Amino acid sequence: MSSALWFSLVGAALVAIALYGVFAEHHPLRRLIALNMMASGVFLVLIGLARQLPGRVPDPVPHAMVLTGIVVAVSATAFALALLRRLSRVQQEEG
Amino acid sequence: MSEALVVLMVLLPLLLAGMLLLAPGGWRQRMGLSATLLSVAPLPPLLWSVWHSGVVEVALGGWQPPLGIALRADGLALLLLTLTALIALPLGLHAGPWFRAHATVGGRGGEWFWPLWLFLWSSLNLLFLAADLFNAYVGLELGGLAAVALVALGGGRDALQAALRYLLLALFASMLYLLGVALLYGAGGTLDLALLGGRLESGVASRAALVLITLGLSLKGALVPFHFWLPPAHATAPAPVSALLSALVVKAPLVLLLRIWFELFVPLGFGAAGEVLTLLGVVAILWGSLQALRQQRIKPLVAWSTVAQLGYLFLVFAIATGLAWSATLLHLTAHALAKAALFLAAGNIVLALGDDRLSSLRGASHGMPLTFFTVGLAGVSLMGLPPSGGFVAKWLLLQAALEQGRWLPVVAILAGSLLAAAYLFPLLRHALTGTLKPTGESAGRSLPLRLELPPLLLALLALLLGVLASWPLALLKPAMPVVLS
Amino acid sequence: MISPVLLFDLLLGLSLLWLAWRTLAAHTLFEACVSFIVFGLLMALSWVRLDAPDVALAEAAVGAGLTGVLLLGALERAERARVEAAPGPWWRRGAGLSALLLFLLLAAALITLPPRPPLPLQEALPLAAAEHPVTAVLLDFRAWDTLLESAVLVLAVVAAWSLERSVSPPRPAPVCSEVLRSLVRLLLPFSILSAGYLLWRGGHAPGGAFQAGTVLAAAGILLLLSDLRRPFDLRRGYWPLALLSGLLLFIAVALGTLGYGGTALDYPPGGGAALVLLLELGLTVTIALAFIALFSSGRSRGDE
Amino acid sequence: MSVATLLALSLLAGGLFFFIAGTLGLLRFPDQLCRIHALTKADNVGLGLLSGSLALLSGSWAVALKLLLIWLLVMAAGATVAQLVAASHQAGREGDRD
Repeated sequence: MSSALWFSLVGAALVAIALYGVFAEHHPLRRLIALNMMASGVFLVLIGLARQLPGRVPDPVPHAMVLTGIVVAVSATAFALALLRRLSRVQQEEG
Repeated sequence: MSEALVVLMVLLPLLLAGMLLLAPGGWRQRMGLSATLLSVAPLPPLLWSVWHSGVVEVALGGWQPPLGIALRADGLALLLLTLTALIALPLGLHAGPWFRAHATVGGRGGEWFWPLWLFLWSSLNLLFLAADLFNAYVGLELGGLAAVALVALGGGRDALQAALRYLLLALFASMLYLLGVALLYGAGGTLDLALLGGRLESGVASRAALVLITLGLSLKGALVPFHFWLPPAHATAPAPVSALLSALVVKAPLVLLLRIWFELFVPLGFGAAGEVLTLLGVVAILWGSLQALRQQRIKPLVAWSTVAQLGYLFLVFAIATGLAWSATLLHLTAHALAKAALFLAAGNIVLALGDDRLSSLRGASHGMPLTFFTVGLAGVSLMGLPPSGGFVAKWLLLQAALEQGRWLPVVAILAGSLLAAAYLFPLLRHALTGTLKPTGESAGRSLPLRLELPPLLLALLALLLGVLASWPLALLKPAMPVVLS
Repeated sequence: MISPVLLFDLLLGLSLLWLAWRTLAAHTLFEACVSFIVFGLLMALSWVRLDAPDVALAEAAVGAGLTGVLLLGALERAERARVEAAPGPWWRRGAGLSALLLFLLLAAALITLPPRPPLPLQEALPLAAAEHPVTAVLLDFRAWDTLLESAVLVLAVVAAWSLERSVSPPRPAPVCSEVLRSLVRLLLPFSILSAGYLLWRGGHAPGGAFQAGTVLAAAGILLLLSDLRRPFDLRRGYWPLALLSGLLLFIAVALGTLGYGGTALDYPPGGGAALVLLLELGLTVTIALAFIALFSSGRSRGDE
Repeated sequence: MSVATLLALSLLAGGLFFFIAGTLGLLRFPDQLCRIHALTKADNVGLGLLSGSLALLSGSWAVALKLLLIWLLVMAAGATVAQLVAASHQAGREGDRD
């Protein structure tokens, strides 16, 4: 087994574990962490695919996709945290 | 020239959103409508060009796929761009006064509504034009974030809770979609939809991609049983936002799914999996309608009606004919117009009465006859009565189902219409009978014309669509996927 | 005989899975956050093993660093949030079963994946506006994606701002130790230097706007945390213009190229490298300011 | 095998020893202050030895200089973090007493 395939499979397993987390957790922060983990799994699958070409240079397109994906994921995470903070505050005010 | 127009359809709203952000809060509200008008400007010439000389394709950066990203303005894309613009204009008229009316309560929503809506608009246009699967992913995320932020403008605990749930769901769905796209890239070596169609072979990877992409996009499209997030989000958002969400935001992932399904998966011979989607569509029509019947409040009723009406859009996956495809997109258009009208009208009623219980509607039609006339007109299209757009769409869909001998969809279409009549009737019955009993302090407030006219305009457009159905159908015909034509 | 390198990869993969499980099974939210940060560091190591140094740099800075700071920053509030009831045992079993099915499906798909036709990179790269392949994809072949990505960043900030009802200025950081301050004073010039280096390097080697932007953002966040810089409001003055600079520059270049040659983002011959550097500069500023804004939003005086 | 390689390998072994010892200390020591003690040893000495070894193996002055810089920066950061953790530990204990 090549290490590219191995990391792709680890990525698949991470997606599955994170999927369980998204469903089985109930705190929004934990769900958010699970979603970030799922993103990491998807990225691992992508980068694993980049290495599965003949030749020594990895395919740069999945790398670019993952870089875009990381920035999108952290933006969404930050907004979700802001939303969670706001919700918690409104809950506190309304008692 | 027409290539520039395609790019402008995405860039112009984005640029204007940036401009509005640089302006101080008060100016944003004043310039919002002008920004809306400007964003529509490239559409008429583009429509002209596609109508007369066919599909416009743009290879961005001068790099052809598989290396570069393409935008493709075909008839389908143009229909949806036009629909978005037709909803955006009355909405632009309505949103200003609506947010100003709410500013007295303490919300500062209006300042943020315009930039967020322009971001959303740009992402919708991008999704309709995208020919590249990863580009569509970025579009989905852009639109998802904007939609969630718009829901959160509602400000209350329920709105924030619904927004958070909606965001987590949207992120989850995008991840499933992206995973499917990763597998397709691994199998075909390109992200371009058209190129992928020629390269993909039937195998485990393409099957897994089918499952992941379909799951992800039907979660975003709120197909039963993935609809749970929709009613709270659409019911708690500010009225203009609810109208946008129900009319357009849930439709964009569906259009993407339709494209991917009929351009990639059906040619590979996976069409049989569509039976499941159609079955869920039937369940959605019945379940959504029954839930709408049970609602005691106005906006949740309208939101559940969206769940039901979205079900019709999934019937095409099993009735895979050209007629069903056209009818589905016509239904999408008719529903978008009628539902936008209904949500704006519902928002007006809640604003005027200060209460959103159906029982408080008693006699309310005397105070705002125009708004209730709108509710009636939108209802005609949602129920599928002639001569509305909803009628033509359902009629064609029925015809397609009968031609294929599909009895379950036939029953669902007919039952759906009857149920729609049943759940929309209370809205009018309460309003038209009895006299108004003032309940809240703002009860009986009369509405300015700028709030009452835009929904009426939208409802009239939904009605007019029935008479002018041959235009959208002619636009759609050349854009039909090869397997269907 | 397994080669030592493959053995290392096997161990690394297994530790990733173990940490993922630890993160989900953690008893407290704090534990979950810390496990997730460690997970991010191991992810960065995996990217290095997969010959993806660009991603490794971004992951170490954004994935582990910034996400960690954001998570820990929201912890106090998150712990106090009222949440829905925990799902029942049948729901958990269903979730476990779907996770297993998903893994089997993905594993089967990945193992049976046929070889794909390669991209025509050999012919295209010499014509691209950047030497380094990843930068060429990000800012030339697929620059349109990057334009929209800068829109996502700006949108996230706008969305976070739209949540705040009061416009009170950001809360000053709690009084912090003199030791931290001197470290920040020491690190600051290094941060700016390495951000500049990463940006300059991006044209021909791993690095670029993403990595440079996050390093700058980290420096800014440290500055705010250590109370060296008076908290400032990014919504006022020229800050919004700076925040939007990456997006606006990108749109300007797209419209400019549209007017010049008729195709958006098709750089004129000879001008590609300069335009790419300009875009990267704008992106760096936008990324840095967006992350600082996202970090400090919701921390205004009225909010905590 | 040259002298330089031998020296590099022994430095590497020394660095690994400090890291393993530090990790063991982190896991086995009874309280927070002792754990900080164990960790900083791994950071400072262990990383120093590793950097020295890698510098020797690379055979380039530029790389050696970069490794030295990394070591110095990590030491500064490690010392600060150790101080911060200890301070918050102290504050927590004083809070308990009140």
